[in-house]
Amino acid sequence: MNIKEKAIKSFFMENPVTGLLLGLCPTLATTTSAENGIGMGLATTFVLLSSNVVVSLLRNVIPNRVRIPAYIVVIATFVTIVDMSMQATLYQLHKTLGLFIPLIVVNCIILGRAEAFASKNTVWHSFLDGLFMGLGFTFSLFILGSVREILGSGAWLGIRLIPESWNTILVFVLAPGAFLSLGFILIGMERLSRLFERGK
Amino acid sequence: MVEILLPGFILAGFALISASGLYLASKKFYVYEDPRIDEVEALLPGANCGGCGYAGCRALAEHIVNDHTVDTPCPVAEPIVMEKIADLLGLEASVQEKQVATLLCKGTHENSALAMDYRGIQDCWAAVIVADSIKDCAFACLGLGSCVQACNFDAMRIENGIVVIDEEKCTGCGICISHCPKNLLVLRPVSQKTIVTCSNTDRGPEARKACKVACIGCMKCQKVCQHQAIYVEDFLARIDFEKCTNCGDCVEACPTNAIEMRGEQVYVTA
Amino acid sequence: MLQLKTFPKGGIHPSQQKISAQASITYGEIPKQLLIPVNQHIGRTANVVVKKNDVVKRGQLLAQASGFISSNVHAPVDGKVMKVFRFSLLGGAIGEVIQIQPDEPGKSYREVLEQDVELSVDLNKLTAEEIRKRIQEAGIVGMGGAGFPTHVKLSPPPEKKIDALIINGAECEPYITADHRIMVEQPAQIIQGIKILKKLFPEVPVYIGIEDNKPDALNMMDKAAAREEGIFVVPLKAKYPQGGEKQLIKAVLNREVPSKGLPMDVGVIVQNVATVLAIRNVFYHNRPLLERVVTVSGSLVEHPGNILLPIGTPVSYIMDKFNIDRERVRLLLAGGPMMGRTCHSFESPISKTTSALLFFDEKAFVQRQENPCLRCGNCVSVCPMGLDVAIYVQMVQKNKLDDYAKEHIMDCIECGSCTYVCPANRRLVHWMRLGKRIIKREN
Amino acid sequence: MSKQESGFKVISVLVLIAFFAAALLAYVNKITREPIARNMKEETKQAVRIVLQNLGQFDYPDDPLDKSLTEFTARYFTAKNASGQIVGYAIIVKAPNGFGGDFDLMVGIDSTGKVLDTYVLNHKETPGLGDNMKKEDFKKQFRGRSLANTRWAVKKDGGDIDALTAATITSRAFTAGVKRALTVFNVLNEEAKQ
Amino acid sequence: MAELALIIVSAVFVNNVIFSRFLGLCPYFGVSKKLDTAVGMSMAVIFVLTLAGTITYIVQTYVLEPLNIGYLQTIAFILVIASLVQLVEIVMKKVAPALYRALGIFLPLITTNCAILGISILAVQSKFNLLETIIFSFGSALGFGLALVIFASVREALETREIPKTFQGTPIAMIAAGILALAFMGFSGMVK
Amino acid sequence: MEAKNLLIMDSSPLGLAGESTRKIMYSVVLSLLPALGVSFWMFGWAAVRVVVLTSLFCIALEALIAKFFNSKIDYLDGSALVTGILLAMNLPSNAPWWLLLIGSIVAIIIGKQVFGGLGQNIFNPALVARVFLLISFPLQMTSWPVPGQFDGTTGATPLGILKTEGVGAIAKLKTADLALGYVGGSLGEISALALLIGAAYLFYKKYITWEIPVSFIGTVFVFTAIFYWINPQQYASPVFHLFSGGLFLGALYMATDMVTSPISGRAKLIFGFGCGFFTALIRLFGSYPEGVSFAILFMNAFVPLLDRYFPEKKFGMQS
Ligand SMILES: Cc1cc2nc3c(=O)[nH]c(=O)nc-3n(C[C@H](O)[C@H](O)[C@H](O)COP(=O)(O)O)c2cc1C
Ligand SMILES: Cc1cc2nc3c(=O)[nH]c(=O)nc-3n(C[C@H](O)[C@H](O)[C@H](O)COP(=O)(O)O)c2cc1C
Ligand SMILES: Cc1cc2nc3c(=O)[nH]c(=O)nc-3n(C[C@H](O)[C@H](O)[C@H](O)COP(=O)(O)O)c2cc1C
Ligand SMILES: Cc1cc2nc3c(=O)[nH]c(=O)nc-3n(C[C@H](O)[C@H](O)[C@H](O)CO)c2cc1C
Ligand code: SF4
Ligand code: SF4
Ligand code: SF4
Ligand code: SF4
Ligand code: FES
Repeated sequence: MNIKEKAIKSFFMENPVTGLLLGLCPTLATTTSAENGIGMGLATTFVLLSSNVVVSLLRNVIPNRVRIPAYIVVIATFVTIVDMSMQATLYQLHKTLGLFIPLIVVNCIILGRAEAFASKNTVWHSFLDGLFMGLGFTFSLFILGSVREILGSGAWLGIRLIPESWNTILVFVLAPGAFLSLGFILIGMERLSRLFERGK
Repeated sequence: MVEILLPGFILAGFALISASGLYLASKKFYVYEDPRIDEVEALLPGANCGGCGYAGCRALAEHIVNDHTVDTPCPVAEPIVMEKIADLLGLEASVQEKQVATLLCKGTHENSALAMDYRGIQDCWAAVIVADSIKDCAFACLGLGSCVQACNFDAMRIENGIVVIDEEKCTGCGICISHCPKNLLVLRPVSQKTIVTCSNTDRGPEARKACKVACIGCMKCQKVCQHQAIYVEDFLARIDFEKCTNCGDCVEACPTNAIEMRGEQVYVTA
Repeated sequence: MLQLKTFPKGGIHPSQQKISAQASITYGEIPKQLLIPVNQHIGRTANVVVKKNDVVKRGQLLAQASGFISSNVHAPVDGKVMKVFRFSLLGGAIGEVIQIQPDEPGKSYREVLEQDVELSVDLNKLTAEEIRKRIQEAGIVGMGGAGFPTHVKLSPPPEKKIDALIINGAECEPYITADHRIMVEQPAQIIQGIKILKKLFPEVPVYIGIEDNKPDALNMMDKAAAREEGIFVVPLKAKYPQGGEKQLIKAVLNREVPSKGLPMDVGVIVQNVATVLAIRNVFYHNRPLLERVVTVSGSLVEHPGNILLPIGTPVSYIMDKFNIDRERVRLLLAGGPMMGRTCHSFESPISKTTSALLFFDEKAFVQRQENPCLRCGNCVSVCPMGLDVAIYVQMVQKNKLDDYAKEHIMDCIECGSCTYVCPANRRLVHWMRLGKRIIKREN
Repeated sequence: MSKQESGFKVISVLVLIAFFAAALLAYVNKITREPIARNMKEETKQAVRIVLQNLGQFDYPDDPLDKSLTEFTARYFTAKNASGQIVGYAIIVKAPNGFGGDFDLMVGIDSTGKVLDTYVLNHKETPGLGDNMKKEDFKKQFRGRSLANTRWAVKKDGGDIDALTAATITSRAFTAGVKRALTVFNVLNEEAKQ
Repeated sequence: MAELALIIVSAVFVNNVIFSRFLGLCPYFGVSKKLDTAVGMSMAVIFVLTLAGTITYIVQTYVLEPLNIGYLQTIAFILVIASLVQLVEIVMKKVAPALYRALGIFLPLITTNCAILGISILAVQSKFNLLETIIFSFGSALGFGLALVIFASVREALETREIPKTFQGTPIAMIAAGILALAFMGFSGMVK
Repeated sequence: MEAKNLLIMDSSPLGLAGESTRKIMYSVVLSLLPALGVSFWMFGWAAVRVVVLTSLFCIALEALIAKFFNSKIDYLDGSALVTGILLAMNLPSNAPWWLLLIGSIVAIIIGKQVFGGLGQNIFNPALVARVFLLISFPLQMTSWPVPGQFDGTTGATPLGILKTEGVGAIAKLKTADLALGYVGGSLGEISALALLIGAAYLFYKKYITWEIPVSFIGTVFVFTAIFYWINPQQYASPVFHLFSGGLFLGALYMATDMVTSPISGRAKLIFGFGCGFFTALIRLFGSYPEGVSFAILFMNAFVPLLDRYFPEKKFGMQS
């Protein structure tokens, strides 16, 4: 498959969040800022990538009946590795993302990709799939994080955009704002997808 | 080394307990189910995300097998998966000639005038509640577009008081047919070019009064047809698609233009 | 004052407009031609038993009932069958009609009636079977609007014990005064009819329900009934749709006909006063159902009135008789403004169920643009059936009827109260009717 | 589909995978344990350095000590100068009843009982409101205050502390937290004197 | 007693799984299209979450902590939860087919619902004892159920409204959820 | 179609009672006049400014949407005006213009038009906006001008004082002052009496029914009374709760919004009870001083369920 096409697909049409509506919990919970969004996205990408590769490697060894538990164990292993290494290296970020790092295990995207793709494709393809799906995920987290940070804190990637004395719309860093922003972003992404589809 | 092996053994223990527990349980509590459900489920991603609207992959598999349909695609899986499932269940219908919906009426505003000033809900079914027909012809297309609403493929539009079907877009799904209160829509194979575009079963004079291009049941077409493909019943000509060769003789013979040749004339030699 | 009875839930008070209430029943002439609809009842279509050029006598069978739930149709005058064809009937339907050329057009119908001798009837000799048989033969159908064959109603299955008869003299619709005039002018005859019905259900009390906006009818019926055993006149507080049989039963007896049920499920039979009168004429004149009283009214009618006409009289005859300007008529209603149906041909004939013809110009028609529902609940609070109208209608519009709505939508009696009060001008009844259609189509 | 996999194979594959997974994790844990522990300590140490930075050179133990008073418990670091003299304390207390519950507050106090600086260790206050307590504007008013020279309450409650706008609750908790730290200081100071 | 009541109120309203903790959102949006399904799913979650909370508590206190292998928490919990759910499914299918038909179909969905793992981990982090853990898990699941059932009925009602085309489907669901989250903010601070 | 002398055909009935959406909405505006009058009197031109601006913003936004997206919208039908006025009545008179603009945008767009406009929204638009603003701008939304003083003095609402300073602090407030409006608060919550007069008119016109206000206010009274009875030192008296905050505004005008409340009488009673219960809960135990808006918004979400499980009583269900 053409890499560019694949990239566009996983960023828009088949974007895990806006296209497939999966992995919503980390999406909404960790996107109080663009930076957090990227952090979560990359952590997920790493797990997605590694587990895709390992699942693809093991795809002929694992008996069908236990494939789900087996995949879960594989995924959980990588999640724990991410968890520990982030704590060792990116301590502050790890603290903000908190509970949602271990919860990558149950992020539906990961198991879904392991099942739908990696268990049936070559290692290289699974690697690419993991990479792009992960980046697509990161992308939407980044967008959502940006919107919420700009509206809610008046800053972007930590850089203050409006004067200190101005008010920011606090809701956007809180729970309701997460849902509302995602609602509107979904529409934007849908529009973009259609644009790309027509462009093809 | 111990600090590495010990966790290994512990988790292996966990795995052993749960795996053998499940294994035994699945033996002991075995329940028969259509084995194809398992097969379909195996093809599905197993992400159990619920994205398809069913409660997990198995529920979708049950739906597919029990209702024998692949109408609900899995949002996670590649499209090929659904094809595979269709193959597995032999759902692929054998290749058939394309069918298109066809309106058996030519009662445009010119041909069959409006008989009233209908102001109710603009829907064919709503209109027949108020009056059997809103045009002079009791059998005419009402032109309020219940069928248009029903078509999922944007293949219909209303033009000059009757519905016009875009045969390119029409998929022959047939949904529109049951949505017409006047029963004016039928499916016909695209290669069938000759159509009686009338459904009026009144006697000739009344039919004529109601619509300029009505079939008056004069029998001329029946007489002229060499293939016994057209016959008049209840003062209305009808074509047997099996027998019709699209020769066009009846079209020539009809005094009221109630028979129509669609597109290029194609002669089929018997 | 005694609290007058009425049904408790819902209902409205539309402007009465009973402008023809004091106009005595007049008689028409035999028109130049009659169009007798073959189907004037609920049930199976009757079979036409005459053909072109047949000579028919007054009272002769034209169409024969095709089963139990079906009804005979007779020739109202002497004449010749011209043809049988399909034609627009009052109310928008298209159906078969028998065209008759009368032998004596222009003859006063009163004279025709006066030829019918008044027979003396010995109630004691009549058996129940005979009564039912003669009503059936006479082609009597409910004249209150629905046209349900009366002999069917009067033959409840044995497990349904009937313990009350209600005579419906409510006439709650605006404009219509036909039943009102009958009650004022022919109370004794109505009582005679009731007594025939009582033979079918001996010992069963009969209640005549009349709204308090017709004091003269109440008075006359009261007097006529006073001498009779077991016949009671029940004055009712005027409220629309009191005449709906379920509402009437609730008002008079405080019984609720169950959802999807029939009056006989609560031991009641309801008959309209005109129907009772028609039944009486079967026995006292040996006359099948040939004519009825029609109220002619509306803003274009200078002298509104009530007129007795042979069935099959075309609207155009009435327009001539009442001097109605054809050019100005834009709205022709068969029945009242709440439940009546619009008509689109002046040649359509009146039938056994035509209680009124109303003529209006453009002004009477409220051009309504449907606005979004406010969920104000007006429709729900006036619905006499307690339906959640607004909610069902939204479902119908989106084609998302759920089981609950499907269960109840069928109970709508199409009384029109909901549309009447909707501030958003929503065509609620029309949507409800559409909903019923959709459900029927699905089954 | 190979439907008839033997029970033994099914179970053993899973067990093996689990074994290797856990072993791998144990290995990673072994590598990361040190840095994580260091990170955790480092954070507190960083805080200690911040709240006591005005003291100049000082020295303090790696791990905090516990101190229980009747109403609450605290942890503290004792800062000593090169000559081993106590120059200040970094006291960790729970600030009670914040908007999002109790939160951990570190207060640096010099040997005379004056507040040097404060540091919020972790909290659940609202971003943009309660968490403005971390800002200099708010923090600076505490410097130099002692148990004696201040009425420890927000102005609204008749004290000396300017509350954060629209976050009185957080301000109250914060104030109470600093007051607790000062109380602990008093006890520690007494003990040290003895 | 009051403690336990507070845990419930907190889990249902104040720290609602959906609106405050952001857990289990995928099924929340996936299974809320129909009310009946939402009710079934809620029941299933209540059952499984309570059970899972209990078992993971046992695993944590009697295995992981004594052996000092807390880092295996994620992997051990998920393994236990996944097997547990499957075991329940198998047993229920045989023993109580009626119940299985009502609830069982939701069981597979639950494995990947992060509320289960999330709440189990949170219970451990909050240092609850066994009884508190059970109440906490049950309350959280109840909160999930409440949110899910209301939301499903709202979405069903939206089906009959004139939603502009652009917003139909998920966008309007998100916005409705956002407004519901606004309403839930009212409970904040009720329990610390 | 040219249909000059064709007869009109339509479904019955052909008569209409002559109610209209506009009539209802403008009656609501009319009924709000006494309360508006009181707030103009108390807060002066500042209050006029707030009301005029939100009304203009709301109508203008709807007009814009009508122009660019959906020509079917009738932006002068009065509903946008009602939303605007009711939003204003939920705001302090010193609210800056941008706050009013954001509030109007949230009310009209997020609260109403994304759902399809009039009648289609599940949640009360004015309350969506109010809660949105309350959460986003707690600073502006919790400093209330003191009535009768036009010098920009601000203070807390009685409920705010209760929440932050406890029962003792409110002892000096007189019930009569509360009912007449001599206490701090938003435009609409200061005079219960004026609101009652307006609502009586709506009640007379049958645009609102008794169920919601009575069960709402009654429930708040009962619950606060129970706690007052348990411990008057800690909880304020039920009378105080009745006349402070937006209880009357909420119960009479906002919970009764026909679009976002249930239809049948039984359902309305339950709806009102729910509103009252959660209001009391939030007031007594929550960290927000006032719970009316949250409670109504929360109960709005229950309306579809209530409509479904407590429908109108059907004819024919008497056995
Ligand atoms: C299919 C059908 C069967 C009926 N059967 C009976 C019956 O057995 N007994 C009876 O009293 N009425 C029967 N009715 C008549 C109804 O009770 C009612 O009188 C009729 O539908 C007209 O009602 P309306 O004029 O109130 O609309 C039946 C009606 C229908 C449509
Ligand atoms: C809304 C409504 C109003 C009605 N009003 C009357 C009425 O005023 N008078 C009447 O006789 N029948 C009225 N009917 C018809 C009665 O329900 C019932 O069909 C009739 O009284 C039965 O008697 P019949 O079979 O003799 O016509 C009305 C029906 C409906 C649905
Ligand atoms: C979303 C939201 C979050 C809030 N967070 C805090 C907070 O973190 N700390 C706080 O003290 N008050 C917070 N408040 C404000 C309180 O509810 C209360 O209004 C305030 O503390 C008392 O106000 P005052 O300072 O204006 O007297 C918050 C309010 C809202 C709307
Ligand atoms: C009695 C009554 C109360 C109303 N209350 C409100 C309200 O609280 N908030 C609001 O935005 N609109 C209110 N409206 C106006 C209108 O119903 C509202 O804008 C719709 O919710 C918009 O679809 C009210 C209307 C009426 C008739
Ligand atoms: S509904 Fe189906 S058959 Fe009818 S026109 Fe559309 S595509 Fe063709
Ligand atoms: S074909 Fe039938 S449904 Fe379609 S517009 Fe004509 S009458 Fe209506
Ligand atoms: S729903 Fe039917 S029964 Fe109810 S008021 Fe409307 S027309 Fe009458
Ligand atoms: S009367 Fe009209 S606006 Fe009111 S609820 Fe019924 S349909 Fe809606
Ligand atoms: S990410 Fe939480 S349920 Fe899907």
